[in-house]
Amino acid sequence: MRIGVTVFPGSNCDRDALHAIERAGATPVELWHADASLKGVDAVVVPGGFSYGDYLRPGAIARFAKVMGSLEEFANAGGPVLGVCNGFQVLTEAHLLPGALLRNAHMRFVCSRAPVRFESVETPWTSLFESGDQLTLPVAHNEGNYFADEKTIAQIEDEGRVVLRYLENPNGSLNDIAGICNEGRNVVGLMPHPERASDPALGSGEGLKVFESVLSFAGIKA
Amino acid sequence: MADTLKIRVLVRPKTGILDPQGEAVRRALPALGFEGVRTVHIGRLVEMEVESADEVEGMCRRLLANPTIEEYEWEVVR
Amino acid sequence: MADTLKIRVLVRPKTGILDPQGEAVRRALPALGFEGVRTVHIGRLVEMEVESADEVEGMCRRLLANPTIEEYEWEVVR
Amino acid sequence: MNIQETYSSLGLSDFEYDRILELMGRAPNYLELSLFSVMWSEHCGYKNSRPLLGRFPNEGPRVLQGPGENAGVVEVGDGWALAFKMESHNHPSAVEPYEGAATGVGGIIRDILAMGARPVALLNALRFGPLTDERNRYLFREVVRGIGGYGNAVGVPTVGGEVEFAPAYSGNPLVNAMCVGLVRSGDLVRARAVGEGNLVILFGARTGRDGIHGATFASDELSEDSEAKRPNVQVGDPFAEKMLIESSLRLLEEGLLVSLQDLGAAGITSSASEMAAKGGVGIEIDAALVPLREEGMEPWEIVISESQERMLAVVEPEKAEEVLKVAERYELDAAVVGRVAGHGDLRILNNGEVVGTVPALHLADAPVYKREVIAPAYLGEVRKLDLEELPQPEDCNSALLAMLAHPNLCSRRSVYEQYDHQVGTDTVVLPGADAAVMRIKGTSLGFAITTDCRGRHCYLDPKGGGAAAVAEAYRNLSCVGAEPVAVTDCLNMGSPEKPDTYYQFASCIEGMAEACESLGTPVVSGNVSLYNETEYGAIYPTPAVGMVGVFKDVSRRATPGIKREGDEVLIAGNFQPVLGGAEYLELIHGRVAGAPPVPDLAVEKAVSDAVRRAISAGLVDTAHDLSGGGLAVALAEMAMYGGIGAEVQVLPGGRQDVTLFGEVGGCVLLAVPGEKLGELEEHLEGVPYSRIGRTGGERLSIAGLIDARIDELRAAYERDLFERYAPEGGQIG
Ligand SMILES: Nc1ncnc2c1ncn2[C@@H]1O[C@H](COP(=O)(O)OP(=O)(O)O)[C@@H](O)[C@H]1O
Ligand SMILES: [Mg+2]
Repeated sequence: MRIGVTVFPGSNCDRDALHAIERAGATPVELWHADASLKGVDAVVVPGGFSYGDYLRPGAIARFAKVMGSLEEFANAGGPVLGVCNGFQVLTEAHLLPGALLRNAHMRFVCSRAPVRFESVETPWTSLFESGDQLTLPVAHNEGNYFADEKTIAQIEDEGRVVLRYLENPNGSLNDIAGICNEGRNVVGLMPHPERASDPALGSGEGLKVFESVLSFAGIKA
Repeated sequence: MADTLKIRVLVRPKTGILDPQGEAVRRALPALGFEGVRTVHIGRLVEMEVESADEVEGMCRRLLANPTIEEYEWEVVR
Repeated sequence: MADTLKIRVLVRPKTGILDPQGEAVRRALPALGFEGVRTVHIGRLVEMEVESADEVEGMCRRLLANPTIEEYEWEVVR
Repeated sequence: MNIQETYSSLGLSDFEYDRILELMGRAPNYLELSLFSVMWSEHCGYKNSRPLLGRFPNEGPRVLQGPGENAGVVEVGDGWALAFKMESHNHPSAVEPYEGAATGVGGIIRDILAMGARPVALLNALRFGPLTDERNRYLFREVVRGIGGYGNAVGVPTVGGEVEFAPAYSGNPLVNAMCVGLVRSGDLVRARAVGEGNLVILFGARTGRDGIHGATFASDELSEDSEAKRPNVQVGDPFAEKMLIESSLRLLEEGLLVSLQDLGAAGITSSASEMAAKGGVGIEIDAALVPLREEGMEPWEIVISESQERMLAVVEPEKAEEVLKVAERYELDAAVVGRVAGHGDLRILNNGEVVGTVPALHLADAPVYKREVIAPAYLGEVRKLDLEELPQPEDCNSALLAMLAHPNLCSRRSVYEQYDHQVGTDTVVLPGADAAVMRIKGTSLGFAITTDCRGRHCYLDPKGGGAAAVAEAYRNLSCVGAEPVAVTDCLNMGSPEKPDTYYQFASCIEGMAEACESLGTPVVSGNVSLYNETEYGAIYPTPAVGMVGVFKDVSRRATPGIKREGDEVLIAGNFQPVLGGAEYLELIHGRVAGAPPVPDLAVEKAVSDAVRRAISAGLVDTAHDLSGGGLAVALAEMAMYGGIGAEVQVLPGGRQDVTLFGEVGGCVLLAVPGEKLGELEEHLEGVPYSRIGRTGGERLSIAGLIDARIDELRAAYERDLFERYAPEGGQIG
């Protein structure tokens, strides 16, 4: 299986994502932002970082990149897409996911390990987890405070589209939301960084299951 | 620069949207000895020199503001 | 709200001081399909409701703008 | 302005001007004078420090590059090498803390990049005045935000550092940033221009009027009119820096560059003249070819501008096109701005017309000032300490809690949580331990990094304090299990023109050099920051030490947190604490006085080496050195980090507060399972040690004097250094 990782100017978790994908047993493929081709990948990760310096708003400029047009088509056709941190922000700016990520309520960048619970696991990126699974995932962001209007929140809650919830909210996020998916459930955005918890040498390997999930979802044994 | 227009765009958080920055400033003011400030909201100021104003509305809608959380207004200032 | 004034403060990078945000947006625009934008500068918009305008100048200087690298202007809009 | 007024306004003395006349054989024009002024500033020319720095040992079996390049380089193994350096940004941070700190981080990253290494870790050593003062709180908050704002965005993890507060730093904060880069030793790059006819390419951000005469500014005392004299403040652009990192590494990987150099203080002038001097060639720069951000800049402004996020490369003419393309791919401006010439001059042109010519060697050859080293009178006074005058605490428990809650000893979590310390997925030991530990992906290798220095100690005993800083760094690396290899430093001092400060400066260096020799850790790079003075006086002499160590097997390591119930607790080292210069003395009794312990370097080395061997052998995974706050604070930290308590009984006689809170070098606490005790004791043969207790439970109790629950300790220790005071004043970010 080939999993692509988009690289925007200012992405900085791209190499970490590529590494985690390789550890999960898939073939990592770099997708340069100015290149429209998705190179025939089977799934795409939009990694963390500060695309375009987070200038204007995180993700605001990146979403116009050439690669994003193809990514939208890929997503609309049901292809598995995962946005992590800045990737989540990019996907909301591109309207592939609802809502927006506001400045952390306490106004500080926060880098820590957040206890989280998996809620809905019927997505390609979470299929190896059980609903209710708890684990601790690294977070590192300045704008992780999930917001959507009341109607949208009610809708994603009702439709079981909250994928991940904080057990201790690090940023003021509505309903403690740490991750959501789209209606088709193939596009997932996570504020925590599973790729940073994908190697026991760093203290935790449980995040690797996110990448293994997409392999297993595609019918490939991890 | 000949024939450019100066455009000013004001982008602000929509009413009802959490504005952590504005909140932080409002809370800080009394400690600095500034009383009597009821509300503070913080947004973005974008100033551009453009060749024509035709595309400004589109830029605001698609790029400079995020309609989910922000509203904007713009004007030609020169 | 009775007898409050609405104040608008515009804060922008001083001329000559690097404005990385404005510069990055300007560079990115053509690739996003927006042509003909010569310069972009990004600053801050602060809107407040205050009981009196007496202290606005002080607030700008001490908190709302960083006089080392930013300049500001303010007005009563209502 | 007459000529004398002109050169004085540029910071040159009569003596220096005469020397320029002599070297040039004619009167320089304004542009040429500007070149001398920036290159002969203390910051670039090391006028007051060069003779002293010669005292440092620079060689060792693992050293691939010592001082003289953009960064020092040491070998790790398997063809991997580490480039590292530390640098100050004190003056800019005093004026504009967010941008000052941010551009400090940016500058040190480019030094590492110029060696051809990928920057993989950042640290910072910070000093501020007490947080009771509003300006200090503002400086502290904004400096931390600036470091995070820049480091987080460029994607280099900030994995360690230190923060201390003391009145001596009020109004003159210290902001020292250190960067470590990883490189294949065969791929090292050096900043030497060669090949007549090769082209000089400038790439990165455009050039503006930023920081013109910044180097001269940094070489002056801070005073009331610093505000007015201030050059245009430099604003950092981490996004451009990230592109600079990726494009430079790509250019090197594709073999497109002959040499590479960052632009720091004094901009193009310093980079080009250094490259020329090192290569024994000349460089011609045409100012009109430099991509500009502002209109109407004069050639002299262009060549000394300190605009950030730029690099200079020497390129063979046929590869120039390709280089420009790579820069464009990364959204950077790039232009051919000059060429390497056969003459040995730095020649500045404007549209092809020569506007200034100075031999590069002359610019690199700033005059050297040797001064007499005279012991200051204050030392006799401050070192007096009569213990009889100090009442013992009525309640040692509350004294401990008060110390744990003090900004100098409390948790740094509220600082390092603002730094992304995990990006890159190589940080094996996160902030909070004795040293940061990083792995090298795809190997079993790793490395550890620490920064250390106690200003108060150096103030009370400059030579001993200098040695103690090196010894502490050596101990910290050993406590995580790394083999200490080499040192970078940042010597923060007051005005060298004042005899007291010059003595401190020279003595700190002497102490550091002796320690580096005894411990076998040469100095491979560093930086000097002088004139750290305000109208209230000079800072404490603060020679920050950055030390790097290596692991053959990074999985064999230790951290301070207690891991298990029932471990034996041991203390290794000569445990003879004293109150002279101790945190306790200042925090509880408000005194900065006495004679701090003088490091016994032989014992230091024996203890640290034994501890490291025990860790490498897989016997010990819990180790912590005794440092600020003494035994009680060290044990409390071990209990809090691990969430497991301890009971410690055995204590030597003497005053209780001295035993609990006194400080001493060369001591390490270890916790080890009973079944491994015998083997550990074999490793400790030849070094003093004793068994002092056992881990377990939810309390820390020490000989009936201290008895506190871990959550009580945490309630004091885990305070937010910003929450109580912020936000207020300044930028709202
Ligand atoms: N205190 C010091 N100890 C050891 N080396 C030093 C010290 N100060 C400066 N150096 C060395 O002198 C050279 C010039 O330093 P600096 O001007 O800071 O370099 P750069 O211009 O690359 O930033 C570097 O090689 C640096 O490592
Ligand atoms: Mg350099």
